[in-house]
Amino acid sequence: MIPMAFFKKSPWLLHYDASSCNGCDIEVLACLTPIYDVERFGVINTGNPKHADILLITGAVNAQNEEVVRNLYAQMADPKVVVAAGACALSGGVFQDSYNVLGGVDRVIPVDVYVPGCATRPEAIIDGVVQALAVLERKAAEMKRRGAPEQPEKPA
Amino acid sequence: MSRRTIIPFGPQHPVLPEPIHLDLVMEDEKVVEAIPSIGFIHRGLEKMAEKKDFQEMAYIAERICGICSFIHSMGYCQAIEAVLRLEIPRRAEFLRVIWGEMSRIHSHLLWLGLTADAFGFESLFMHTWRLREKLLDLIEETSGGRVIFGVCKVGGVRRDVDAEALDRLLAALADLEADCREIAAVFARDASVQRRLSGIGVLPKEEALRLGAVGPTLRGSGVPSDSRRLGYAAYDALDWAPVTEEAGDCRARCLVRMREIAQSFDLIRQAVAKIPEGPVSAKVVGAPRGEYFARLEQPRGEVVYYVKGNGTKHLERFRVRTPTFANLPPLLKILQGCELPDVPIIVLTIDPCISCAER
Amino acid sequence: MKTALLGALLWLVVAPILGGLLAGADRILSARLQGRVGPPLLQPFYDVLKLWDKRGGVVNRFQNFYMLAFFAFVLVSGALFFAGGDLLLVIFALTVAGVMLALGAWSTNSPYSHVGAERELLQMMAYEPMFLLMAVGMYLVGRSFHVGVLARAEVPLVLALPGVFLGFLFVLTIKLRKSPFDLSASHHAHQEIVRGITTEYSGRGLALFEVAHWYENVLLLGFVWLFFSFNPALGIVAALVVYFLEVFVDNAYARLTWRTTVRATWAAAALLGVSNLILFQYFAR
Amino acid sequence: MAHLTISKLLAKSAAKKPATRRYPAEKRTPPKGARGRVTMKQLETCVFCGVCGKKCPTRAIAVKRAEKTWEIDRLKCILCGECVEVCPKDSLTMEEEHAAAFVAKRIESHVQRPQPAPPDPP
Repeated sequence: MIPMAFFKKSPWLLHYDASSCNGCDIEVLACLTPIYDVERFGVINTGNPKHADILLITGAVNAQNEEVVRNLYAQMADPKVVVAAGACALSGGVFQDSYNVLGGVDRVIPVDVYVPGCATRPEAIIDGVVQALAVLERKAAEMKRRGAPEQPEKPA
Repeated sequence: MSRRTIIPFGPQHPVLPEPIHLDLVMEDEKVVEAIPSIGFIHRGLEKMAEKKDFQEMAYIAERICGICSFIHSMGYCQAIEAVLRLEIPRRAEFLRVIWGEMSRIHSHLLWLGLTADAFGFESLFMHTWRLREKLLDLIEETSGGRVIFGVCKVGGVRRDVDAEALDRLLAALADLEADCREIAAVFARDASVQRRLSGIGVLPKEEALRLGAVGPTLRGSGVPSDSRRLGYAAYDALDWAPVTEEAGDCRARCLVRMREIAQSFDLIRQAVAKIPEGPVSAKVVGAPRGEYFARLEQPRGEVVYYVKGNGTKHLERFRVRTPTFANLPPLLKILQGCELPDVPIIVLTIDPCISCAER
Repeated sequence: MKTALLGALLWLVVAPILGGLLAGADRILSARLQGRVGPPLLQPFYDVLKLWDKRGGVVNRFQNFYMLAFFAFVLVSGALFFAGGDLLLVIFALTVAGVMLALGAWSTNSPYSHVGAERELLQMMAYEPMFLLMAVGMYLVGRSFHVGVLARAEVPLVLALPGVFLGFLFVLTIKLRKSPFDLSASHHAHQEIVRGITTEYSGRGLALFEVAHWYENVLLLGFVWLFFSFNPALGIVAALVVYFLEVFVDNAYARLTWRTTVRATWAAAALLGVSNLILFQYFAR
Repeated sequence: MAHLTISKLLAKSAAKKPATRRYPAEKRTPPKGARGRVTMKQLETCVFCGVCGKKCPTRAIAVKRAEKTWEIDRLKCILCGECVEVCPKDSLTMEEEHAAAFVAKRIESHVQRPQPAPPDPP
C-alpha cells in the first residue's frame, strides 16, 4: 500500500449546473482557463462522475434536477467531496422564494465546502477547492482506516 | 435499416455546461431525431414578479442568465420605465449601450471558446477565454461585477463611469481588439476548423424564418434582422448596420458572431465619443400601471419582456421570451441527419442559454 | 538471448517512468502553448496513484479483465520489441491490445463506451495499413522482421524510407491519442462521448489504462527510434522531437471526424507509404 | 483554408510568461468598486433601523433592534449592494475582497456593545 495519499494532488472535478443562472457556471469554467488555471493543482474537469473526486455544484436544486444531483453524487466513487458554489447552491439565493426551487444543494446531498458570492469569483472557487482538498484527504484517510466509506448522513 | 440506438445527451455532459437533456435517436453515428426534455434549470422566475417589489425584480431579472445578465436587467428596466412613463437621463442610456455591448463581446468570446472546445480545439478555447478575461477585468472595473454587473436599475444606472475610466476603457479595448483579430483569423481560416464548421447544420433562410430563429442564427442565414434597429437606449444615435452571412451553416453563424465582436468594439467607441454629461438616474415615483412589451437584442438574439402592472409595487404579470427559446425549433431541425461528432457543434452554434430558455 | 531478456526487463521497468514523465512534460508544454502554467511534471504519477487508492466501481465482471488483458498485451508487445523480436508480432500484439480495449468498452452498457469502442476499431482500421507498410518497408531495407536485426541495419532506415516515416508520424497521432485524431478517447474530456472507451472505468481500471498508455507511448517512440537506429543518440533525440511535435500538432488542430480520419490516414499511407516502397524497390534493384 | 494557423499564437504564448495569475500565491487587488462582500464596517454608528434587512432581496440580513444585533447570512447574500446604498449611517461597506469559502455553515453576527453615545445635542 502506498503510504502517501495522492488525493490532495490530483483532485478531478465534476461540474454540474443545478439551476444556476450561468453566472457561477462560467466562473467555474473560467477557473480552468489560462488566467486562473486550476490545472496547476492537478485539477481536471472530467465531466464524468465515475472519474471525479470533487463535485462542484452551482445553482439551486429544483424539482426536476433533484434526482440528477442525487444520481451524480451516487455515481462518484469514494472518497468524494461536494463543493457548492454561489448563493443559489448555498441557499437558493435570489430564487429561494420561487415555487420550483427546493433550496440549496445541501437539501439533497451532503455539502462539504460552501463558496459564497453571486456570482462567485474564480478566486473564491479556487479557495473553495483548496479547502475541499483538505476535506478530501481527511475522507481518504478515514476510508483507508476503516476500509469503508463514511456513510453520508442523510440531510434533513 | 440499421439498428436504432438512443444516446442520452445531458443533463450533465462535459460539452454542455448547462443542463439540457437530448435523447439522440441514432442510426450508427447519424442522428435521426433529437428529442429534448427540459426543466432542469427552471426556477419559476417570472412568477416571482408577483411577490417581489418591481425595483427589486431588476436583480432577479438580471439573474435570468449570468452571461447576458446586463441586457436582461436593461430590458426589464426599459419595460418598467415605459410603463411608468419615466424618461431616463441620456447619459444612462449611453452607459447602458456601452455595458450592453461589452456584455455582447464577452458573450460572443465565451461562445467562440466553447465552440472551439466542442470541436476539440483545446488551445483555441484557452486562448479565446484568455482574451475574455481581459474584458471581464474591464467590466469589473466599470461595473463592480465580473459577470453579474448589477448596475442597471429602474430609472437609469447605479453608478457612473468617469471620463478617465472611459479613456482607459478605450485604450484597453483597442489592445483587446487586436488580440481578437488574431483569434478570429483562426476561426475563419484554419483548415481543420473549416472542416468541422462549413456545411454543417445548414439552416436555409426560409426555414430560419419559418421556424422563428432569432439573432446570429437568423443573421447567419442571411436575414438582416436586429432589434437594436428599433433604436432603444442610445442605439438611435449610433451608426451601424446588422451583420449577416448567407451560407446558413455553422461557419456562417460563427462568422456573424466574430464580425459582431468587431462591430461591438466600434459601437463602444462611438458611444464613448458621443456620451453626454449629466446625471445617470432618474427618481422613480409611483408604481407601474399598464403593460408594455420591450424588445431588445441580446447576444443570442431578440428577447422580449412583457410586463403588466396594476398600480401596486408588485407586477401582475412578467413574461420573458428569450432567444434560445426561439432558437430551439431550428436547432432540433438542423440536428436531424447530422453526425454524432457534429451534435455539440450544432447545439452550440445557436449559442444555447438554457437558463434563459427555462428561466 | 541475454541482451534480449535485458531489453525486455528494462522496458518493463523504465517505460512507465519514462512514459509518465513524457505525459507530464506533454501537459506542461500544452499548458504553455495555451498561455497557462500547467500542472507539475509528476502530475500523471499523482493521478495514477490517486486512482489506485480510489474505491473502484465496476459495471460488470469482464470489464476489468479486458482492461488487464489490454495492459498485458501492451506489455507483451513492448517486451517483444525491446527484446529485439519480430516486428510483425509486435504490431499484432499491439493490435490485440487495442481489440481488448474495445471489447472492454463493449462489455459495458453505456452508449458512450460503445461509440468509443466503435471509433477505436475504426481508428485501428485507419492506422493498421500504415503500420504494416512500415513493417514491410523495414523488411525490404533491413532484410529482416526482427527488431534486433533492424536496429543494426547498415542503411539508415529513415533515409531509405522517408515516406514511410512521414506516414508513420501521421498515424502516430492516432496512437498517441492526439488531435486531430483523438476520436475514441481524448485526453481532454470535452467530447461528445465524454471519455469514450474509458467512460465506464473508474479507480484501478482507469489507472491501468493510463499506465498502459504510457507504455504504449514509449513503444511507439521506440518505433521512431528504430528509424534512426544507425545512430542511437540521434534516435532518442528524434523520438523526443517527434513527441513534442505531436504535442504541438495536438494543440494546433481541431478534432476531426472518423470519416476524415480514415480517409486522411489511408491517403497518407497510400501516397507516402506505398509510393516510398515502390520507389525504393525500383532504385534498390 | 490554411493549416496550423494558430501556430504563431501558440509559439508566442510558449515564449512568453504564462498569462496565469497564480492565485493563492499571488493575490490580485480587485479594482475599486468591485463587489466582493458586504461587511459591517462601523458597528458603533449602526442604529439598527433595519432598512438594510428590509431592502435585501434575499433577506440575507437580519437586524434585531432590541438585542442590537446585525447578522448577515453569506449563504444568501447576492452582493447587490442595496443594503450599502440604503444605509442611513454608512455603517455598511462593500469590500472589494471576496468572502472566504467555509466548511461549516454559520451566520456572521455583530452585536453592538457598549451602547452608542447619544447624538450630540444641536
